[in-house]
Amino acid sequence: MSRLTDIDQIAAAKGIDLSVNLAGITLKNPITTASGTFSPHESSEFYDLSELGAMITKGIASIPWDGNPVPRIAETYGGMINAVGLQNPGVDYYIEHELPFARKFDTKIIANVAGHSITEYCSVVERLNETDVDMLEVNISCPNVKEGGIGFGTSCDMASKVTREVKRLTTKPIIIKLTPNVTDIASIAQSVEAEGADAVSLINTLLGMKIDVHRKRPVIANKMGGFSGPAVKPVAVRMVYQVRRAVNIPIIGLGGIMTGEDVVEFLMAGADAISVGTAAFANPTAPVDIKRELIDYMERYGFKNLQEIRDAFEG
Amino acid sequence: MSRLTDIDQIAAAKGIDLSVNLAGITLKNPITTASGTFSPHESSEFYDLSELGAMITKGIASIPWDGNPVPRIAETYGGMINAVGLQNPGVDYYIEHELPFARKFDTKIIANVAGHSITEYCSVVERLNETDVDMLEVNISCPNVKEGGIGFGTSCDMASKVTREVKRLTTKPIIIKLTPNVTDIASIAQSVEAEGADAVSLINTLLGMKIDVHRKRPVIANKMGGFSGPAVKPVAVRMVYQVRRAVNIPIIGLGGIMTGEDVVEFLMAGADAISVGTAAFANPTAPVDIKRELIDYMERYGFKNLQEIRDAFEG
Amino acid sequence: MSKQVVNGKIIGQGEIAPMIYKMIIEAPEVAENAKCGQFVNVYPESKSTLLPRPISICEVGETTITLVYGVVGEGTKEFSKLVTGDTIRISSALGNGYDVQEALVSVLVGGGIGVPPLVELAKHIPGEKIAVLGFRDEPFLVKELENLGVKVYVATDSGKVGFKGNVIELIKAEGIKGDYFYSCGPKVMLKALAAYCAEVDVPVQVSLEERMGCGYGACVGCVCKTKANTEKGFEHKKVCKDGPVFLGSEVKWDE
Amino acid sequence: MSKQVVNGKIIGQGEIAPMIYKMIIEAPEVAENAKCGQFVNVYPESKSTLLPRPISICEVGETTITLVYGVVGEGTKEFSKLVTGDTIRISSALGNGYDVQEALVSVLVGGGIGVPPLVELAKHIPGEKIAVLGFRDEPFLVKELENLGVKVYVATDSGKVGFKGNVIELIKAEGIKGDYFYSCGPKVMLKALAAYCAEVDVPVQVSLEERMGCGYGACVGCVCKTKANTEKGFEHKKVCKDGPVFLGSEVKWDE
Ligand SMILES: Cc1cc2nc3c(=O)[nH]c(=O)nc-3n(C[C@H](O)[C@H](O)[C@H](O)COP(=O)(O)OP(=O)(O)OC[C@H]3O[C@@H](n4cnc5c(N)ncnc54)[C@H](O)[C@@H]3O)c2cc1C
Ligand SMILES: Cc1cc2nc3c(=O)[nH]c(=O)nc-3n(C[C@H](O)[C@H](O)[C@H](O)COP(=O)(O)OP(=O)(O)OC[C@H]3O[C@@H](n4cnc5c(N)ncnc54)[C@H](O)[C@@H]3O)c2cc1C
Ligand SMILES: Cc1cc2nc3c(=O)[nH]c(=O)nc-3n(C[C@H](O)[C@H](O)[C@H](O)COP(=O)(O)O)c2cc1C
Ligand SMILES: Cc1cc2nc3c(=O)[nH]c(=O)nc-3n(C[C@H](O)[C@H](O)[C@H](O)COP(=O)(O)O)c2cc1C
Ligand code: FES
Ligand code: FES
Repeated sequence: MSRLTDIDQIAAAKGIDLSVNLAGITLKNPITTASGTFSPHESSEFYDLSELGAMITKGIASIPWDGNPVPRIAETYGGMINAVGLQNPGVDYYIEHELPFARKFDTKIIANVAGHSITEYCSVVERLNETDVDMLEVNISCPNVKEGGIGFGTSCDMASKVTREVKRLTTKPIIIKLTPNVTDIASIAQSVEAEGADAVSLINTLLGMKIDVHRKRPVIANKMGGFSGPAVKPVAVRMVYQVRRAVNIPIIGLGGIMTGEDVVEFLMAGADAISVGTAAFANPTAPVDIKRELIDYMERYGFKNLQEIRDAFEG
Repeated sequence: MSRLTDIDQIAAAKGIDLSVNLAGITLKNPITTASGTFSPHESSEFYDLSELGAMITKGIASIPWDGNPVPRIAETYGGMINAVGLQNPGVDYYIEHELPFARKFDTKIIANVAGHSITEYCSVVERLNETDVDMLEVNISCPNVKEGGIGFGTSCDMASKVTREVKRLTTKPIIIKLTPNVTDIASIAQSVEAEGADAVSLINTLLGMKIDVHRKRPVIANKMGGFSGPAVKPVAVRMVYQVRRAVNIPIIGLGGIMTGEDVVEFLMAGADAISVGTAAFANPTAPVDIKRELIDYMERYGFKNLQEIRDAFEG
Repeated sequence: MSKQVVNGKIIGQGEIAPMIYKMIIEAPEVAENAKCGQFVNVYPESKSTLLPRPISICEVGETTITLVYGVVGEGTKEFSKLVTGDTIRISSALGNGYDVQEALVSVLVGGGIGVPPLVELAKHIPGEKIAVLGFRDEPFLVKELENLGVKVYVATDSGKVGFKGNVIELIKAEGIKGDYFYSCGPKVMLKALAAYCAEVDVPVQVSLEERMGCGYGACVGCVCKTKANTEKGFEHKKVCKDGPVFLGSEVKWDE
Repeated sequence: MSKQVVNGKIIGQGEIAPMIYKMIIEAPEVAENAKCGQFVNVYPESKSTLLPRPISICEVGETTITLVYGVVGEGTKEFSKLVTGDTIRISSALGNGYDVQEALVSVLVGGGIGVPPLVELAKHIPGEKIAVLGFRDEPFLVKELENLGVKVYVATDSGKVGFKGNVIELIKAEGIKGDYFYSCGPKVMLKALAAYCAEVDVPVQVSLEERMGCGYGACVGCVCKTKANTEKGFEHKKVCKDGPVFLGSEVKWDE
C-alpha cells in the first residue's frame, strides 16, 4: 500500500520532506481535507487520495441526521455560506460503508465527530474507538444546528467538559475543532488543552447571513449559516497566530486556504498541518494542486522541511 | 444652506422619500460615512457632502494620538486590514479646525469618540457636547490599539459602564459602536440599550492578520489589524439581524457595503441607516453612487420609503 | 480518477434569444463520456464568484459539447463575454442523465432554461416525439428540436408566441398524450407536471435544480427529498450526484 | 469637486523592459491638472483587489498621461493585460509633486520603478541635468531622458549594464556633483541619498512610497515620519496627500 505518489516523487526528487508529526501520528504531508467539504468516493474521482496527509471525514453523529431544508448554499464575495446542518448517515453506516473504501488509500483517516449532546459525542467516540481510524476530530463548533455544538464551542467550561468526557473513552488522539465565533479563542484553546486535547483545529465557519434583495428573504432556508472561503482567511490566520501563542499542542489551521502560499501563511502563523475546505468546490483537485504549490514555494526559498518555514517567520 | 442636491432631486422626482429618523435626529437619507474612512476636506474634493445623510468623523480622542507605525494597510481577498491605530489630532484641534469646514455642508455630523479609558471617553464627550455636532458615536471596539477600547466592547459590563458614563455628560444622542469580535453581540447590544444608548452601530472591523510569505513577516507593522470590506459583509448582515431582534433602539448597519443592493440587504436585516466604509477606497464617490443605486432599486420595486423595504422582508 | 476539470476551448458562442446564449466548447475528454441529462460544472474565472455554475449539456458532439444558458447573475454574465478561442474551465459530465425508455410516443416538457437538455435527449429517444415548451416571451431551441423530428408545441406566459399560458394548460388544451414523459424546468412546473402525470398514470422523469456547493457530490448542499421508508417518510438525495434526473413519482414535492 | 475618477482610454501599451510596462492613457481631465511628481490611483477591475494602485505620472501630454510600472502583483498584472482601446479607471493627479528649483546643475536620482517620475520632472528643470539611475538588471527610460538633454549614468546590481553597484557608489565613483538633487526609488536608496546630500550639503527632494488605503488623504494609512517640534520629535504626514515628495532633510529616516 505504501508507495510514492506522483507528487511525493516530485518532493523526494527535490529533497523536500513534507512530513509532520501530529500528536504522535505521522502525516506524510500537512495537507488534509476540511470536514464536510470532502467525500472519499466523490473526491477520489478527481485525484489520488493517497496524495493527502490525512482525510478528515464529514461530521459523523450517533444516528442519521436529516440536515436542513434547501437552499443550503449561498455564494458571497470571495466566500460562501452553508447550512447543510450536518446531514449524515450515522456512525454505524459510516463504519460499515464508508470507512472500508477510505482505507484503500495510503493516508491517515481523521473522523470528525458531531453531536447534539455530550452523550451523543461520547457514543460516536466509543464506536469509532473500536475502528482503525487514526485520530478523532471533535466538532464543538458547527453553527448550523441549534443543538449541534454551538454551546460547546463558545464557552470554556463546555469546551472543557466535552474534551474531558471524550478523552476518557478513547486512546486515539483527540483534536478539538474550535469555532471562530467567540471573543477569545486563545482561552478556549487553553481550556481544551488543559483537559488533554491532543491537538486543536481552527477555524470552523463564521456565522454569516445573506439576504436576497429580489426575493426579499434570506438566501438560505435556515436563514444563517457557516461562512467559509478565502474571504475569511484573515480571521483564520489571526486566530491560529493567537492560539499558537497560547497552547503547546499541535494546530491544524484552516479557513480560506486556496493556494500553496496560503498554506505557508498558516504554517508561519503557527499551524502544524492545514485543511483545504471550500477551495475544493472552486477546484475539485485543490488539495493536490495546493500540495504542488507548497513544494514550489519551498524549492524557491530553499526550505527542506516544514519546520524551516516556521522558523523563518519573524513575527 | 438647505437645498436639494442632484440626487435628492432625482429621488424627489420619483416620489421617493429616503429620510430616516435616528433617535430623534432626521437624516435626509440613510447614507453615512463609516468612521475612519472619510475626511470632509478630502472627500469633498470628489463629491458634494450635502448628498450624505450624515458624515461620521474619524475617531476623536482627548489629546492627539500618533497612531501605529507603517505599514498600516494590507489588502486581502475582497477586503483589507488596517492598523492606523486611531491617529488623530485630538478633540481641540477637531473643534477648531475640522468642524467648521464640515458645517458648511447640508448634512448631519456624527462625531466618533475614541478613548483609552472611561475618563478619556468622557472628556471627549464633554468637549463635544459644547459644540453643534448632531450625535456622538462612541467607538468601544477599535481593535488596533491595545488600550483603545477592545476591553470595553467585548464585555457586557464594560460596555454598560462606558455607556452609562458618557450618557451622563451629554444631551446629544449617543450611538454605541459595537465590535464583531465577540461571542454574543446581541447581549452586548442589550447591555448598552439598558444604559440608555440611543442607537447602536455595527460592525466595526473584525480582527485579522495577513502574513507576507515572501518577506516572511506580518504585512502590517502592528501584526494584526481591523479587517473590513465586502469580504466581511455576511458577518455584518448576520449581526445586524441578530441585534435587530434583541433591541428596540435604531441600528446603523455597516460592514462591506459596496452597492445600493447591499444597503437594501442591511435595511432588510434590520438597519435604520447604514455607513459606507472601505468602498470609498475602491471608489472615492461610493457614498453617492450607492445612494443613486438605492433609488434605482426602490424605483424598480415601487418602494416609496425605507420602511416599505423593511416591511417587505420575509425572514 | 474518472473525472477532471479541463480547459475547454470555445469554438462558438452567440446570443440565441434575449439574454440566452449558446456556447460550443471543444473538450474531447468531456464529450467522450457525456450523456443526455447530465450537466457540467462551469467555473468562473473571477475570484469573487467561487462556486461552479452547473449547466446542462444541450448537445454532445464527437469532441464538443454545447451549452445553452441564460444570463442571470455574475457567473453567467462572465461566460457570455467569452469569445471564440477563449478557454473555459469545465468539469467532466456529472450526475445521472435521463434513463431513456422504449415508448411509442414520448413527450418532452421543458420550461425556459430547462429546455436545453431536451435536445440531446431527443436524439436518443425511439418512436414518436413531442415537445411542449414554455417560455416567458421568446422561444429558443425550437428549430433544433424540429430538426430532430420532434413535433414542437410552444407556450409563452405573455402569449407573444404560441399558446398563451403554461405547459400543463397547453398539454390539456391540445390533448397531448404520450406513454412516457421527460421534463426539465422550474420546480413549480415540474411539480405540476408530476401531479398531472400521476393523474393520467404515465411515468415522468424530471430534472431538478438546486443551489450547489461542490457540484460533484462532496458537500451535500444540493439535496432534494425523495420518498423513503424512513421515520419521516423521506430521505435527502443529492441533486448533483443522485440526480439531477429523478422519477416524478419518487420526489416529495410538498417541500 | 476638484477631483474625480475617470475612465481613461488606453491608446498604447507595451513592455519596455522585462516586466516593466509603459501605458499611455487618453484622459484630458487628468492630463490638464497633472504635475511632475504627482501620481494617479489606478483602480483594478477585479473585485478581489479592492484598493487603488498608486502609480507616478511619467509623462504628461496635452490630453494624455503616461505611466510606467513594474508587474509585481495582482493589480499590475491586470493592468499589463489591457490593450489599446480598453478603458482603465484612474483618478485625477494626486499629491504634491516636485517643487522645481532654479539650479545650475540638477541631479535626478532614480531607482527601478522610481525612475518614471523623473522623466516629466526633467522637462521642467532649468539648467544642466544629470540623471543617475539604478536598476537590478535591465535599464529603462534612459533614451527618454537623454532625448530631454539629460546626461544619464546607469548602475545595475548585476553589472549587466553600466556601473556595477548602486547609485550612491556611482555618484561617488564618477564624482557627480550638482546644486540640487531630486530622487525617487526604494526607501533604502532614498535614505542613503539623503544622508549623502546632507554630508555634501546639497538639498534633495525625495518621493516616498507607502502602502495606501484610499490614496487621497482620507484614511491616514500611508504616513511617514517627518521631523517636528512635538514631544517625540516627529509627526506623521500622509504620503498620498502631503507627499509623496518631501525634503530629504525633513524625513525621519531611522524608522
Ligand atoms: C443541474 C442543473 C442544470 C442547470 N442547467 C442549466 C442550463 O442548461 N442552462 C441555464 O441557463 N441554467 C442552468 N442551470 C441554472 C444555472 O446553474 C444558474 O442559472 C447559474 O448557476 C446562475 O449563475 P450566475 O452566476 O449567473 O447567477 P448568480 O445568481 O450570481 O449565482 C450565485 C450562486 O447561485 C447559484 N445559482 C443561481 N441560480 C441557480 C439555479 N437556478 N440553480 C442552481 N444554482 C443556482 C450559482 O451556481 C451560484 O452559486 C442549471 C442548474 C442546475 C442545478
Ligand atoms: C506614490 C507612489 C507612486 C508609485 N509609482 C509607481 C510607478 O510609477 N511605477 C511602479 O511600477 N510602481 C509605482 N509604485 C508602486 C506601486 O504602487 C505598486 O507596485 C503597486 O501598487 C503594486 O500593486 P500589485 O497589485 O501589482 O501588487 P500587490 O502586491 O498585489 O499589491 C497588494 C497591495 O499592496 C500595495 N502595494 C504593493 N506594493 C506597494 C508599494 N511598493 N508601494 C505602495 N503600495 C504597494 C498595493 O497598492 C495593494 O494595495 C508607486 C507607489 C506609490 C506609493
Ligand atoms: C459545506 C460545508 C460543510 C461543512 N461541514 C462541516 C462538518 O461537518 N464538520 C466540521 O467540523 N466542519 C464543517 N465545515 C467547516 C469546514 O471544515 C471548515 O472549517 C470551514 O469551511 C473553513 O475552511 P474553508 O474556508 O477552507 O472552507 C463545513 C464547511 C462547509 C463549507
Ligand atoms: C482605515 C480605517 C480606519 C478606521 N477607523 C475607525 C475609527 O477611527 N473609528 C471607528 O469607530 N471605526 C473605524 N473603522 C471601522 C469602520 O468605520 C467600519 O466599521 C469598518 O471598516 C466596516 O465597514 P466597511 O467594511 O464598510 O469598511 C476604520 C476602518 C478603516 C478601514
Ligand atoms: S453540490 Fe455538493 S453534493 Fe451536490
Ligand atoms: S492612503 Fe489614505 S491617507 Fe494616504
